[in-house]
Amino acid sequence: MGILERLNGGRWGVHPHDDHKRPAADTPLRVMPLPAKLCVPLLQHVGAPAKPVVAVGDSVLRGQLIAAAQGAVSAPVHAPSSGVVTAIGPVTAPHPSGLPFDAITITLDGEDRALEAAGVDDPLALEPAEVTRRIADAGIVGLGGATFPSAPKAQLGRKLEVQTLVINGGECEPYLSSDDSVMRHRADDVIDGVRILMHAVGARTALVGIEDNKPEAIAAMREAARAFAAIRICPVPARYPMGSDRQLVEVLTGKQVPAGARTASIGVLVNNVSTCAAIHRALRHGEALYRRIVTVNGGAVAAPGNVLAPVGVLVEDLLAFVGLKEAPARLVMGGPMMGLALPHAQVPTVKACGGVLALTAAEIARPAPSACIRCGSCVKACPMGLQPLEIAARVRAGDYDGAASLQLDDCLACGCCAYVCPSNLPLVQSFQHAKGTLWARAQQKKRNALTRELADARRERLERDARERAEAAAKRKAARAAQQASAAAPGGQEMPS
Amino acid sequence: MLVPVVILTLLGLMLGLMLGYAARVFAVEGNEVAAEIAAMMPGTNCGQCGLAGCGAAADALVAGAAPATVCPGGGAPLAQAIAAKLGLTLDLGGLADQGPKIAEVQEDICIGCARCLKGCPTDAIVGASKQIHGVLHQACTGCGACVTECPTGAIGLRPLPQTLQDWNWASPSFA
Amino acid sequence: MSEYLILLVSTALVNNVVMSKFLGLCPFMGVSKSMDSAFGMGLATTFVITVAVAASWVLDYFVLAPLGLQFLRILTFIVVIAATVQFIEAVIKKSMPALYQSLGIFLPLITTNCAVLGLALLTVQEGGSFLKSVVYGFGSALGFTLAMLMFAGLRERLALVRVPAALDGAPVSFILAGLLSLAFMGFAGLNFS
Amino acid sequence: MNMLASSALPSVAASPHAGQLGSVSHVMLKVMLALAPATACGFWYFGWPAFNLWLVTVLAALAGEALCLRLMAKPVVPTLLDGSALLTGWLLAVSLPPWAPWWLGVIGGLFATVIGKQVFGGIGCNLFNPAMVARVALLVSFPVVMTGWVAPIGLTGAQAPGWLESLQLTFGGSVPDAYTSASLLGQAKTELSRGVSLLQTFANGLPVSWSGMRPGSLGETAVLLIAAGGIAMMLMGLITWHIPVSMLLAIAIPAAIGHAVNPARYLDAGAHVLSGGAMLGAFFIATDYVTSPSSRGGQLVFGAGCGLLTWVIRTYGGYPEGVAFAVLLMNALTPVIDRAIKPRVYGRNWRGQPIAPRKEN
Repeated sequence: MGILERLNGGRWGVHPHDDHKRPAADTPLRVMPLPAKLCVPLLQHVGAPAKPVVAVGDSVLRGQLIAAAQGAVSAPVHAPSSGVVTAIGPVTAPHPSGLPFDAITITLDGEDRALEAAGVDDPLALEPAEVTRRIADAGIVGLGGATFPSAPKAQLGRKLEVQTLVINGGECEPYLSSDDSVMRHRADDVIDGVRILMHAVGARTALVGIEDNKPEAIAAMREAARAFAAIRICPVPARYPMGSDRQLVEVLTGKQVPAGARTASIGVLVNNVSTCAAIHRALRHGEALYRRIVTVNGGAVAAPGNVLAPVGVLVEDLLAFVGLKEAPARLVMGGPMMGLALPHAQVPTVKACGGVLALTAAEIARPAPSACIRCGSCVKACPMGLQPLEIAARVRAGDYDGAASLQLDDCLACGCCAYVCPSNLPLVQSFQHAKGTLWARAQQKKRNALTRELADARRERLERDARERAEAAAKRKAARAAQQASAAAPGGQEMPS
Repeated sequence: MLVPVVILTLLGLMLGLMLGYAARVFAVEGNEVAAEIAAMMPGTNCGQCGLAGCGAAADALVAGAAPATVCPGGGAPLAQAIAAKLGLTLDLGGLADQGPKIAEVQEDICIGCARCLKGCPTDAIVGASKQIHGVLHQACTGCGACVTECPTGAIGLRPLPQTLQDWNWASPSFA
Repeated sequence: MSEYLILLVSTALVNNVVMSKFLGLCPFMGVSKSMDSAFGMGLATTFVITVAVAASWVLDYFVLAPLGLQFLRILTFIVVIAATVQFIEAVIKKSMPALYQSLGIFLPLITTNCAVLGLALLTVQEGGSFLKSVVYGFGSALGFTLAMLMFAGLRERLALVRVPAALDGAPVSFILAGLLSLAFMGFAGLNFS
Repeated sequence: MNMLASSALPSVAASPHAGQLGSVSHVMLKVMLALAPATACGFWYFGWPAFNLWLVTVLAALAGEALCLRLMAKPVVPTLLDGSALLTGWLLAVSLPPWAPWWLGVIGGLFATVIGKQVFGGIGCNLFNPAMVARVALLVSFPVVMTGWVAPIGLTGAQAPGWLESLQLTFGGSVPDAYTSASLLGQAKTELSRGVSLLQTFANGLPVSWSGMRPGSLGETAVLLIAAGGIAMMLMGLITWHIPVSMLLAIAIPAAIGHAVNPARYLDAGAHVLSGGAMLGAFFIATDYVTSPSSRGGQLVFGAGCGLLTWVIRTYGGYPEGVAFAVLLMNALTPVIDRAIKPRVYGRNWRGQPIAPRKEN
């Protein structure tokens, strides 16, 4: 950072002084041996959970569809290896709450028998719709963490005539190097995936943004992209959260994404490098997304590095493979800035899990929070230009609407504010709490609207029923009276009661 | 003595006329606040508050005869919205420990008498005579009307199960 | 022209009606919990003061003074003020219901806001021209609005911090008002000659 | 796998799981480091009495803080160690006349931390700059003592009082007339009010210099060291240029215009910027985090307001110096500024609405 910039308070984001990416990033890629069982979650994406198409007791093969997509935004799930389905039901989710979610548990037979899979020799000759269909069938979702299913995203891009693809090789989180590893070892796959995606979307150019702290990846990708003029490799400054789509888009294209809108609204579609590699495998080799490269890192790990692991492997098994040198004080899925703390190690990984961290007490140590001194460090650090200190003050006072009026919705939960805070305030937790509370309120409002509708409908129905009954009764009475009258007229006698 | 009296009388007359005219031009009808609050309420007229329906509760709120937490069905969010609207101080103590609840039918006791169906203000219970009844989670307000209707005690209220979607971080303890 | 400008600045800042004359403390303490309602109150009071000062001047100059009825000032002025406030209330209730809600009882109480009557009496006593009196009243009212806005902003921020329980509420507000007054003492003796 | 027993994971906390491990006391310590050279220079100019006063004031500020914390049953030592009360006392001390009697420092120090800060809830909760609250309260209550300046005669000069003598000066009687002298701003104000034009008063040139060797408080004399400390704070990333620059410009520009129009009535820009608390105020007082706006735009407005009010009070007001008043007045306006000027949020315009999508062609 130059002196002038420093006097001006610096730019957004933080520069973690030690990104802890090496030596893990430099170790050779390892393939994890098959564990005894896998728990493949049904909801690994944004949207509706997949619906199981196998039953307990069924034998499955590697690559076999075990749960189908449901609805427009969803993704199917495939078996990562061969074995027998032993349970379909709740397992602990990789989430701090420790709450369960549904998963298909497969006890592996160790033979790893694969389903016959057929790729296409020239995916670029296929109709874009066919490419998208194959991406959907392979269960590919955004692997950078957003987990939006890739096929509907590509469709959206085609519909909005997106011209530019931004390929996210930012991987700005400390400790993580799985995308780095993909770019170093599978640069050709990534570039091929980018070309297939460009074909599917109809985009003319692709900008691959890679943080400049990954020179090996940049070199490998440049080499791979040499033949394709439409694909440009763009080194970007290493600054967290460069890997956030909005920030990367601004750095690469100079345009900001309007608040509350998707990048497609400004003609840009962002995809992760690992997603592109997965698209390549899906189209060329017919391979569904059931395994990925996971960074296992952290002070408690004996042999940190990148591991090719099946989706749904238990964190416990993953850590057993790399070994622990001491008891971790915290397990995190994802990076240290945005990752989720795990309640215990018996949780499965998901498609978007780029890293598992076993952190020591020293690594997570933070002094006790003290009062906010309004120093404004968080304002400088916030990549969205928010005022975390003002929002946090309102949340603390229980003024959630006041927090929302300061655009709490735009918060990425990137953690820059909490990272730089000299008072060590738990800002992210405070914002997440406020967002959750506001969401719950909105839900309650919707619910109230629904019940009000139902109650009104019921009241109307009851009134109608009563009216109809009354009318019927009146009719009967009238009929009886008429009968009476007709009976009385000739005889002049009273009806026997 | 006469002059001041005349002057004051004239002054009063003039200003009175002006105000009379203003009152006609800027007239406002009815109590809009009560109507707005009634619109915020669940509108099920479930009677849990002990008042005759949501409209009555809104009137009581505006009159200051009921606390902001009067509506159990609306829960804490509604109480907060009402308090903000009326500028009341809010004591959520009574509400906080309860949390949202929904009705649940114990299938082994249910005799399928269908009485609860009639009692439910939101038609949240499905079933027919001689059949086991079920509760629609989305529609149930947890008002408890069905509980009193049930002759066998098969219906009870239970807390809404927590899911990954509605789980929330606790408010951090700030220094 | 510059004379009026100096008068405006002097009445708004130097002889601030709240901070150095200590008039209008009732709404200053009462309606200063949020900047929105404080600003609304300030604007309403500004309108009332300006109209009341003008009307009082006219009343005094053309009716009371020629007839030697100065002893009726308080009585007649308060009637004029009350009528103006009633008028304002009707307008706000119709056009800005949210502001009407937030001002609550303090809106009709503008009638008894001593700043209004005080300014009406002061301007008449000063014996300036009509325009000067109106500028005097308007400037003071702006000063009132400024003080209200400042104080409400401070109190809004106060609501976000942890004031010791013993001082929370009115006590700390009074201390705050004292400190604000201390700051306004910087304008003491301001003289643009 | 016993290393992964669930009891081995005591904490499930929200992200981030990393941090810079900074602390409030680090921040305060850096500010004090930046302030130290100018203070030391002040001691050198004004001798032992100045040091005594500084010590008494700082101790009183600490005592006031400790007393309040004790009364509220809050932990005393950890809070005192954050350094904020020390810094408050320090800033107050360097704004007082260096040879002022001990009780001035004690009253000021106590007032600063008790009324200026702890009443509102302690660090981060105060709405006015505590040191300036105390300074203004002292100025209003004891105007004579607060404007009794002395000429800088050095720590070791022939006339300079020794350490024992200095104790007598601080804790005993009043400052002997032989030492007293007027500050530039005070002199200008007094002479102007007597009808003497500035040209006449300062016929031999203005007594301002960058060395700061002239009557004044500790913090207003060594302007170069103050400015150097301020720039050091900017380089350390503690403050940005917005408040200091806008404040100094807002003093200098009206001063320059006034001086050009009527040099007999208005001091020039250099005299304004280099004298009084302008420099200290711009770099150390107005930049107080708690009481200044958090957005850059707001900081520019805040600084400009401080500067302009300072010049207005100095030039037209009843007090010779206006920095403290100006800062307090702008402190009071800070919530209003913060509300009016917010930083532009990514993907939104200044008014907070989403920007229009701009497609690539």
